Amino acid sequence: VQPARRGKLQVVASIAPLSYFAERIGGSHVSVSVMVPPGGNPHSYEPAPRQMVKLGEATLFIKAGSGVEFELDWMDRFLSINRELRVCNGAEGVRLIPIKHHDEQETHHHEQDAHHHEGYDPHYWLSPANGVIIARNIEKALVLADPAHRDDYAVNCSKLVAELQALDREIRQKVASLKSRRFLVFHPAWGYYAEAYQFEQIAVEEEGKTLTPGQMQRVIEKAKANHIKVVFVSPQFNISQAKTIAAEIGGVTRSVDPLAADYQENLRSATQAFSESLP
Amino acid sequence: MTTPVIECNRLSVELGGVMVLDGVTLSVCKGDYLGLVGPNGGGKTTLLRVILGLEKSSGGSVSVFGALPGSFPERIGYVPQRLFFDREFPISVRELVLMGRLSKKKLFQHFNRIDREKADAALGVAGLERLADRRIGTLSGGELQRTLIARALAGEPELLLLDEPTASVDPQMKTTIYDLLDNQKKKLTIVLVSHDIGGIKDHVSGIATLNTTLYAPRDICL
Amino acid sequence: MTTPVIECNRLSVELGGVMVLDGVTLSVCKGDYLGLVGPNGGGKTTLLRVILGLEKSSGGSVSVFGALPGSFPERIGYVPQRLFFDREFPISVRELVLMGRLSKKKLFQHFNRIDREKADAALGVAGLERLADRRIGTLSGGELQRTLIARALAGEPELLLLDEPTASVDPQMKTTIYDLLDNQKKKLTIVLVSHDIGGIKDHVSGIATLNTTLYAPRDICL
Amino acid sequence: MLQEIFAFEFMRNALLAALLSSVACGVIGTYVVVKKIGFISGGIAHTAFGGIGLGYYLGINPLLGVIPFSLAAALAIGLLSKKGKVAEDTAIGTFWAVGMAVGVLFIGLKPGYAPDLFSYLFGNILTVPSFDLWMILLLDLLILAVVWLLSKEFLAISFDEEYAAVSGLQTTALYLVMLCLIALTVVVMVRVVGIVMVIALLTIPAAIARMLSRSLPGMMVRAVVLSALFSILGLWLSFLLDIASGATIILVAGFSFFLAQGWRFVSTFLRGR
Amino acid sequence: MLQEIFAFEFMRNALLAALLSSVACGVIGTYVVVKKIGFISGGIAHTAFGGIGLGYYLGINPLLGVIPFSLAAALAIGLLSKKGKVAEDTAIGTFWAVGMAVGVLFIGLKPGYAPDLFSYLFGNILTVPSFDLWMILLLDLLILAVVWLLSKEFLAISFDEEYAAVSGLQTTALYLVMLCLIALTVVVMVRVVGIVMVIALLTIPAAIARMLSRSLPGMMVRAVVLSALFSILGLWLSFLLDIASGATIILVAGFSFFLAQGWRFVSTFLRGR
Ligand SMILES: Nc1ncnc2c1ncn2[C@@H]1O[C@H](COP(=O)(O)OP(=O)(O)OP(=O)(O)O)[C@@H](O)[C@H]1O
Ligand SMILES: Nc1ncnc2c1ncn2[C@@H]1O[C@H](COP(=O)(O)OP(=O)(O)OP(=O)(O)O)[C@@H](O)[C@H]1O
Ligand SMILES: [Mg+2]
Ligand SMILES: [Mg+2]
Ligand SMILES: [Zn+2]
Repeated sequence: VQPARRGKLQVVASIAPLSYFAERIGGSHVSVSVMVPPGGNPHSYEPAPRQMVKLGEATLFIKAGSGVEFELDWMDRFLSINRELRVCNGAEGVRLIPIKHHDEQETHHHEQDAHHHEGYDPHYWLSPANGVIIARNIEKALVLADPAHRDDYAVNCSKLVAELQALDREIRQKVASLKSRRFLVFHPAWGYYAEAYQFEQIAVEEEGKTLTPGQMQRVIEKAKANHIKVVFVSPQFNISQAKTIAAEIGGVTRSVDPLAADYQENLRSATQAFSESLP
Repeated sequence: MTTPVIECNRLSVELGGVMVLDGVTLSVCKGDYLGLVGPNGGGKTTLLRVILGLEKSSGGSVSVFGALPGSFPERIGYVPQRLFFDREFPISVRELVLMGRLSKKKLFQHFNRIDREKADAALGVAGLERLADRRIGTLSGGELQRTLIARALAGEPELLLLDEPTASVDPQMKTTIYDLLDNQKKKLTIVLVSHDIGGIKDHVSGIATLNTTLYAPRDICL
Repeated sequence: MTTPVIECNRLSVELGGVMVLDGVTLSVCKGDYLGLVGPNGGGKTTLLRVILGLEKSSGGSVSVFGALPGSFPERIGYVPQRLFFDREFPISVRELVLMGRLSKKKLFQHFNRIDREKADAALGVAGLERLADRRIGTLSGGELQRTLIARALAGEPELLLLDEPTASVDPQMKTTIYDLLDNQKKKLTIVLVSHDIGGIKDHVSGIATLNTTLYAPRDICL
Repeated sequence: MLQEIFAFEFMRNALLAALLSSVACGVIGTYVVVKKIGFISGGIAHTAFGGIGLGYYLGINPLLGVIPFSLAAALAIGLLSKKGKVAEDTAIGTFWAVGMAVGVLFIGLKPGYAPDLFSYLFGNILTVPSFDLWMILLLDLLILAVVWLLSKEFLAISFDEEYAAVSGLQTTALYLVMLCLIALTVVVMVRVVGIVMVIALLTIPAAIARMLSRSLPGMMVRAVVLSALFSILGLWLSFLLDIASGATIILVAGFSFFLAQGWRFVSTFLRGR
Repeated sequence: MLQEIFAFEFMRNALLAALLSSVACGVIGTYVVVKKIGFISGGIAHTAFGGIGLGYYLGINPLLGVIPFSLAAALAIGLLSKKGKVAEDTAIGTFWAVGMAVGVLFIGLKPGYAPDLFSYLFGNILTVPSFDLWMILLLDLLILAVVWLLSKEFLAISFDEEYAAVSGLQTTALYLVMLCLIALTVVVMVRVVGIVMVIALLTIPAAIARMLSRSLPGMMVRAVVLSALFSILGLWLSFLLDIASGATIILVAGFSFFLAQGWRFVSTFLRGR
């Protein structure tokens, strides 16, 4: 146990963007660590003992709560290590959206409704508006866990919320002039972002599933029809498959990160990347 | 008494499209000591395997102790011609011989002192005391052959089926084995497959020649 | 002429902590036909394996054709006592016999018509024509034994090492094999391991008994 | 030092899990090694993915599909290799691939966002819930009971199946029981310690034990002890150096294996002189 | 219909990849099946993960670590099983686990974000880059050349290694060459079509072919043809039904395997009457 962390509220977040919120709101009163290295495949995923020690000492755990891969089953296991742990659900109050099937999007609405409750796009943090909700959720949780510093948390939170709202306006402004509003991603992580700024996200891995020939065909046709020349990929994954798609549409691949730790800066650079890519 | 122990009636067996046994009619009675000879590929091993229930007949009938083959495993001892095994398997000669007692035990029942004693006795008879704790992977050809004989004897069978048990056994042991079988022949019914007609003819009570069909006294019960 | 083909000088071999051969001194000359007998576990197989270079000696020296064991594989044919193989392996009897020509070919060289003819001739000698296209997994014990002999003969060796080649072969084939070896004994040097002393004594030019140590005429070169 | 390590519940759980797993893996690993079906751990774990996919498709807890699916796979592998003359490794490989393919298809059939269902299958020794400890204990007891009751039968079918059949044993049924036991061990252990560690613990300790043993029970005892030693040493090292625990345990075991091989090689070489 | 399918380059590439893979997998699969080392595909692929981890740790292209690592693993597996009297499945299992553990540790040692390194290893038949097609073609040519040159030697060491040694062959060296060829096939194919399909293609076609063949070359030809048939049929079906292509190919192959087994069973049963 490092002395620097003594006396601080120990917080563990399940993904890096959430730790950004916790650090900003908690300020000097909290010590935040990220539980899982992003992109860890369960074949090879292994927390180190020190990480588990941190989890054991933590007072508050912030989970994404939206069905992010490793949280599905690992959460229970983490919680069983430290049963006193308070859990903050970052997604509380967020309107989660199901990823829509390209073809069915307009036509079969009722059918869609029937299975909406089944699966949601978990990447809700990628819109600043949801960022505001996350910030409030985390503030609430920090206050409950450490009422002594409630005022500091409130101040930090309002400051962050103001920044997020500014960021939202900034992005809106930036994309306002774009004519074409469709971008192509390999893994469908940018649905909330797309919804917030009236983009349409075309995903190669529709609903995060293994590719089918029809899927490939639709994506390629759509990309060609929309003169899309960039395939966006997450830096966690090998880009070779995305490169093949890019070759098929005569374009290139570019990296945008749904899990970056510097939340605001990342959204800015992603916006830059999307804007530049559109014809 | 002349209870038939093995009865084959116009038995035929087909393997991989080849008629290996064709119309074999044979009865072996209690106390018989039948020598079974015949050319390579004549079907001797196959006949034993049918009697043991390891191979299905494609025609005719077989009965062993008056029932279908495989009904009374505890009354039969078997010395196979070849053993396919893993040389690195961690099993000692003693344990392998103890396996001969398997048919005497029920499921879940463990081997007890009596089983161990019988196994040790069989080891002694086969002259293997010295090798009892050896891993079977290190045995010589003849030593392995003897171990298989000891295994069959450990089960105290009423019917003993031996498939060329002396093929790679030295002359001294060969005599020992023949003498041993002679000693037991009052209690036992024996079918001995061999190419060593000279060696067995003074011991057996009858010889049948198998070359797809059987050339033998039709009924050799005494 | 009496060129020594095999020379062992106070050879000893230890396997798994056991002295299997101890101070074996032996020379086999060109044209010799040596019968090697001895009890089970006497070390006969081990001696052959040392001569073939499959087993290392722990003392003394061996030379084969004046060189270290393993130097002239193309001049040696070998019939092993046991063959461990996978019964489902897709290989026919003919192909297995063709493998006997392996030592005659260089790396990368393919078998040609001559190799095939020699293999077919060996098949004929062993009486296996009928089975030539059979998968080896379906052979009977004796049929397999013959196949192994045919494989050794296909290589047209100068020195033939046979480890109980007639152990499960029927009497007729046994005679055929002995006659065959007799016919070749002018051209060949033969070491024949057997328990069938009676069977071999009229054929061989000398008999040695191996029981860890060797009991034999010190030098049996003619 | 040790005290410090075990101040944490997760380390206590990890140690307990390691010790309990050693029993299951040592005993079952012995059969896996002598039957030469090391492939089966990966095979069953990946076939189980088909069960996960089915559970997900039916909208039930994906884990409910795992045990029936893997037991069915074990039975099918056993029947294929006994009745169909297919080598075990071929049968296992087929099920591995088919199981995974079925899982992928089921996930594709279900509309909605598809999570990475593999995480249901694979655990980690540092995150063992107390409940799972009870499960392993239960598994251990089951294995010990069955192996004790069927010790002579399992020995007979492992070494010489034909003679076992001649002796009146139901060899196929017994083999299926053995395979089910193996499958159960694999799916339970995979959830607790992860697939890689299961492969390691089923293979390495038993392989070293075989070099030292002349009987199956002896091999089992040695495998259990070795497995426990590797686990404890690995956990301790991983805590000291703050590196992944499962990986450390595996490396300790792998290192010991190479050491044992080297020793064996050197000793035969010296004797062979 | 066919025209429609092949209007897209990715489908043309997938078909070409499937056909080219069939050659490599059929030939190499034959050795894998007769040597009973089906385990090796999974083993090499996962050992290669260690190489990926090392490459990542060193900050070079992770793929550079794969081929040396997997060839080294093949050599080590071969030496262990030849010189060390370890059964192949045990040697492979050990390397599987150790390779993965090494990869995990390297990832853990490097600070920062750990990407999903598995995605470097596993491809998908629908996203085969044209460049990779050339690679498989090269692999095919290499395999055919080596297997043609060494056909009698490979047959000898596969069937009766002792006699091969007596005949003056360098059996260990030859076996290592064979294993390296297998390892190369696995790592190249895994990148192109994914691990599951490699396991399936190395196992299933060769296993069916063995039932129908009396010689190794005959088995190879049949395995290649079957593998190609399954791939084409699977691709076509997956296009028709719009389901995952790799999974469909595997299911077609698996279904054919069960059909062949069933037919064999029924036919022996009928004859056995
Ligand atoms: N790895 C080993 N460890 C210990 N002893 C061994 C090993 N290998 C062989 N032996 C022993 O060496 C002795 C000689 O074996 P070998 O096979 O040479 O005998 P043999 O004369 O051919 O006998 P047989 O007539 O039965 O074939 C046997 O007693 C055998 O048990
Ligand atoms: N699966 C099979 N397919 C085709 N033929 C077979 C099969 N199994 C056995 N055979 C043939 O059946 C015949 C009888 O075999 P069997 O083993 O009964 O002979 P055997 O009399 O014991 O001969 P040996 O004295 O050589 O041991 C042999 O010709 C053998 O090749
Ligand atoms: Mg026979
Ligand atoms: Mg011998
Ligand atoms: Zn995601």
